[in-house]
Amino acid sequence: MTLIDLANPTRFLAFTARLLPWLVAATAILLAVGLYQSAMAPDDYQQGATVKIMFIHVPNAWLSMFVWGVMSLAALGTLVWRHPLADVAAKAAAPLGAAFTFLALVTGSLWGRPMWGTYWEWDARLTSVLILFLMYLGLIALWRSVEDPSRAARAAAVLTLVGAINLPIIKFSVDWWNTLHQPASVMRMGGSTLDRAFLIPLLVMAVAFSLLFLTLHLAAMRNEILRRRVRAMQMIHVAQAGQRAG
Amino acid sequence: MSALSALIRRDIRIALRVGGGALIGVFFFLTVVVLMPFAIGPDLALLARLGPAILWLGALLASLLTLDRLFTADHDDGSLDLITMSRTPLELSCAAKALAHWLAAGLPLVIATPVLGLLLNLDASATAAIALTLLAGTPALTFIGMIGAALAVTLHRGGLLLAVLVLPLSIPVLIFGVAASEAAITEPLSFGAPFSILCALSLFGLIVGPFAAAASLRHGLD
Amino acid sequence: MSALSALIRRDIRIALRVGGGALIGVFFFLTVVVLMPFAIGPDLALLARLGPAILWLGALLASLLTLDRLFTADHDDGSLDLITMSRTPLELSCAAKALAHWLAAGLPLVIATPVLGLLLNLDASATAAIALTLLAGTPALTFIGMIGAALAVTLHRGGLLLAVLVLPLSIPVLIFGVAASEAAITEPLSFGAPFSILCALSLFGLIVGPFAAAASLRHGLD
Amino acid sequence: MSLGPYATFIAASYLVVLVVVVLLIAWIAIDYRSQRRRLNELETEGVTRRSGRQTTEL
Amino acid sequence: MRLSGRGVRCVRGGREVFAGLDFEANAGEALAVVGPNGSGKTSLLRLIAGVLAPAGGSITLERGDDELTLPEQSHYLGHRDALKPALSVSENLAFWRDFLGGAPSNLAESLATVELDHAARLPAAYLSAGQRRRLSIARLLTVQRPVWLLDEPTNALDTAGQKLFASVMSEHLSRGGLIIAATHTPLGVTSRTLRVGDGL
Amino acid sequence: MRLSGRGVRCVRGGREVFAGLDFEANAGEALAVVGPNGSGKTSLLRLIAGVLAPAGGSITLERGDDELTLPEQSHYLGHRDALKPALSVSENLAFWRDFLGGAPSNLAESLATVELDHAARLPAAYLSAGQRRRLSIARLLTVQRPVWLLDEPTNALDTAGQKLFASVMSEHLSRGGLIIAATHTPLGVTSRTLRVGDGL
Ligand code: HEM
Ligand SMILES: Nc1ncnc2c1ncn2[C@@H]1O[C@H](COP(=O)(O)OP(=O)(O)OP(=O)(O)O)[C@@H](O)[C@H]1O
Ligand SMILES: Nc1ncnc2c1ncn2[C@@H]1O[C@H](COP(=O)(O)OP(=O)(O)OP(=O)(O)O)[C@@H](O)[C@H]1O
Ligand SMILES: [Mg+2]
Ligand SMILES: [Mg+2]
Repeated sequence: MTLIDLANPTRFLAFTARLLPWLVAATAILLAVGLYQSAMAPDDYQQGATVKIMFIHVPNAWLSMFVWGVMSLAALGTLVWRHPLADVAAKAAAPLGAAFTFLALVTGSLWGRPMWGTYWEWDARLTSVLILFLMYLGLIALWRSVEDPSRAARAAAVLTLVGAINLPIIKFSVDWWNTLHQPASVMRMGGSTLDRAFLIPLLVMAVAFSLLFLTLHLAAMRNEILRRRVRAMQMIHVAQAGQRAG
Repeated sequence: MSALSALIRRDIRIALRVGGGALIGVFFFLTVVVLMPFAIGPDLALLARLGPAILWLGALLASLLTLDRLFTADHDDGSLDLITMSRTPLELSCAAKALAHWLAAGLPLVIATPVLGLLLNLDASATAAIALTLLAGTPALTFIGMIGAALAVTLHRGGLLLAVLVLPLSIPVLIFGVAASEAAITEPLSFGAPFSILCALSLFGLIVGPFAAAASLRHGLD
Repeated sequence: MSALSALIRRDIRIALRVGGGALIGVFFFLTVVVLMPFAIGPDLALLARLGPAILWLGALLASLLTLDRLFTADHDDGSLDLITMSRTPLELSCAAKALAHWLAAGLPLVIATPVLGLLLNLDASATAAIALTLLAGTPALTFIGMIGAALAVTLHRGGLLLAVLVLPLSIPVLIFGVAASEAAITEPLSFGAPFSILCALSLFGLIVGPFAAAASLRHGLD
Repeated sequence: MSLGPYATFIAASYLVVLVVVVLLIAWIAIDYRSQRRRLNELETEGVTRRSGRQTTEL
Repeated sequence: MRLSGRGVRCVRGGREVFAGLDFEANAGEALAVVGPNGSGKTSLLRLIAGVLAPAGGSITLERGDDELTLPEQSHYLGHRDALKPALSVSENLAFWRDFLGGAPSNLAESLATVELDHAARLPAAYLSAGQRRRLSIARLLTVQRPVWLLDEPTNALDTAGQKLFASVMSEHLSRGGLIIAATHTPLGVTSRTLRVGDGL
Repeated sequence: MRLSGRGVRCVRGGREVFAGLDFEANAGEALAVVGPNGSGKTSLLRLIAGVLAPAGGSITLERGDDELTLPEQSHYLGHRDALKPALSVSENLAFWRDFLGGAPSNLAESLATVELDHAARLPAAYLSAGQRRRLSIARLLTVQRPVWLLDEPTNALDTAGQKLFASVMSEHLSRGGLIIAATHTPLGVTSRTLRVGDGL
């Protein structure tokens, strides 16, 4: 099966129907392994047991940015190839991205309290993640507030791409901001190179969460395709009623 | 009565549907607050001190941004003609529209204040005080702003001066709102005085606003 | 060329005649600045230190306030259809409209800055520096905000949603604007770096804004 | 496995992640059910999707 | 019931549009206001509707409801159709019914009369020009008002729609209603003609 | 010059309005698009004008100016008249002349043709419905475009105005222009008829 074939929604539905069970199984196994390993991981000599938060915080933080990347690719698909499946991919990804960003924020805060003594700091990275979260919410609001999905898709695509250009700028400018006002003081942990004892559980969890995203994304895309079919059929229903009346 | 409730329900429904009204107002509020540290710097003590002003400015802006089309939208599509002709007194219709606007755009701001207070490092009592002053003061913003919104209908033939004359009326609200919130934080005993002035301003707006708006609408149609 | 200048002249003329634009923006700017001393208290040194931040925040919010009808007004009366159909590339028309908006609403803010600097107890050189950064930075705000204004047409809804969508994008401008102004006051030698980044951001906005706006308008008409 | 003095924070963060992930899964599953149900309803009402559409259409 | 104007004078934007205009219409009668573009037909209707104030003369309704003013007893159908694009067709109509105080139940019926029942759940933004006009007409049917002020009511209506509207009007007249309509085309019901702006 | 459409399909708001529509019009010909309300006349004009994208089929202009797209060679006259109330009549017209690239001098002339010369300095907000329509028509005269896309152009025009517009149209046709007009009333010039929406 080629990529072109997959672009056909019906084939996409059939293909993902076969793929999803395997994905679910793989995700579940990897998550179980990751959780076990992180439970078994030793305490850090500086952070003690709180280092365990890292195993969920970092994958979520990575995913929060990765999902925006996925949406940007989909946005290109929408604008350049005008492909409805790209719209679907972008729309399905937005709530997932928002959820991962939310988790990065919450787990980070919960980690920050024991480490820094405060839940929230107007620090560079934290603030840029908060802005990312706001942008996800704005994007979801945009998707929800337009009736016609293909119109919404194009508007959202423009915004996603503009936002994607902006993300590195935020990150980069935020360094300037920080050096001007206060010296960088965060995101340190027992040395910059991670010990293998932490690295391996972290990587396993990262892969597990990525698989989780992939699974949820494909499932959400299927839902979205079905939703559009329902919508199209309702429209036809309305038209047929009109025909009978007129 | 049922006419007014129909009007309120319609306006709220439009607000919620068009651009997500309430939620978006809150987003906007949130974004303004998030912007502050970027301008001021991540100095938590300073942020806490500026907190009331930031929250009040955000609230003012969030209400202003949507208020200017309160009547012009209805004028442009002809609804206002029918509203004027109807059996409901125009003053009541104006008040109903303002109330709907406050419910859809002002109240959510009050409700969102606690979350924003957290971000600005305000303690619980300060946050509560600010929320209280916003609850008492945002109706004044809406009802005074309504006069400007009504003038905007009259003025589409020029003469923006009047609209600008109305804006200054909202400054006292802002000043007493901030003053009351700060009093609540620094010297709780003197909270009462500015707060009661704020309430008085709101009452004043509640009465004057609908009459002034209706008067200017009556003369503004053509 | 003459098509673009006709568009610019028309938009400026409407802004000046119908009003709102320039005056309301400046007025809001003034309100923000006047309010700050109330919030901060009579600490002149602190006021001067926060000066750049306050002025920049005011300018950012004031440009937002008037931007949201940039394209919807033309859409509602059908002008946008004709503009899209014309021989002038839509990107250029968008840029011309944004330029007109900046001339009518952004430039007055820059001109008003010296007066407001006085209120904030800033010395002459600091005021000049802030005015300069505003001059370099407000075009970026307008051109980035334009994207939101264009999305408003697609979405059939104006106001806050766009402000929310676009506000995060303007954060870098705010950061470097304030940084450059503060550098000019405290350590004049390091003014150049943030200032040139600010100019770069404006240039960047100048390019991305019209393209993004035109793209979303093309798909947004119906 | 002892979690030290900050056990609540660790437990809370794992819990939050768990809750959000479960909510996501539940939302997607429920959404799937309801779309399927509405599709079936429409089909039993005799509404058909138009044939001869382009392959890229949904 | 009798609607009459005596020596009505209209000034708009500082210019006199017409002066010394006399007219009258009785219950069951339609009055077609005709005249060239810019002669003041719309202005006259808006004077009667009370949204403009006359610069001279008087407009009175005799034997109507004494508790109510003339505008409160009138329907005005203008160029701008008072529809909110964000609301659905039936929501729009329901709002005007509730706000103007119509009977609660006849919503679907009037939508059916104007042949918009199949579109009841569409947002009004999706309507074509003629469909919008039909929806405005449904408002006249949903709420009872003795006086109808219509400004070029058949604009944008297709031939079937014009016939339909003619029957709606004659039904209204036969129930003792009163119609004043500005128009450039034949109205479709028997009517007297009031000519404005010939002096201009 | 020949404007033709093959198998044009239009989808709006997710609903198919029409499909498989074929039409053609040659230089010097007028095509009247007719059909019931909501059948897609306006949509078709907007497809041709390029402000809507077709969901299928193609619309081409042969033997036109090869450098320019079809929309760039067209005038569109819709329900919304692209006038700014704050600007005067002549300022409005002058703007469109400059923006669309018309010849510099013929402004007063086209205002005189539509009989608006006496109102040239009034703000457009003061115009009556028919006067606004006349001002829109003046735009067609001020800037030369071979293809005219007209959406119920005679709406709101008085009888004299309709005659005047008929002569304007036949003048345009005789110069080799091309007109596509959606209408519910006779167009006033000899035209072929394109019927949309009968299938629905
Ligand atoms: C609300 C608070 C927080 C947020 C929003 C946040 C956000 C992020 C983000 C976005 C990343 C990915 C950065 C990248 O890969 O470039 C990250 C990574 C990380 N965070 Fe946090 N964080 C927060 C709090 C914390 C705290 C309190 C700690 C520990 C004391 C921490 C430790 C780390 C570590 C160790 C990494 C991995 C760094 C690496 O990639 O080498 N974070 N965080
Ligand atoms: N903006 C829109 N979004 C979605 N659907 C629309 C939109 N405008 C019109 N429609 C739908 O498209 C169909 C055709 O509309 P169109 O305006 O082309 O009709 P028309 O033939 O011009 O009708 P009329 O004679 O009333 O002017 C209608 O059924 C209408 O409901
Ligand atoms: N809002 C206004 N302000 C000032 N003058 C106006 C206004 N509206 C219309 N006029 C002027 O009043 C006169 C009458 O306008 P009116 O709209 O009543 O004409 P009409 O008979 O309805 O014309 P039409 O047949 O074009 O609809 C016109 O000369 C017009 O220029
Ligand atoms: Mg008229
Ligand atoms: Mg039409």
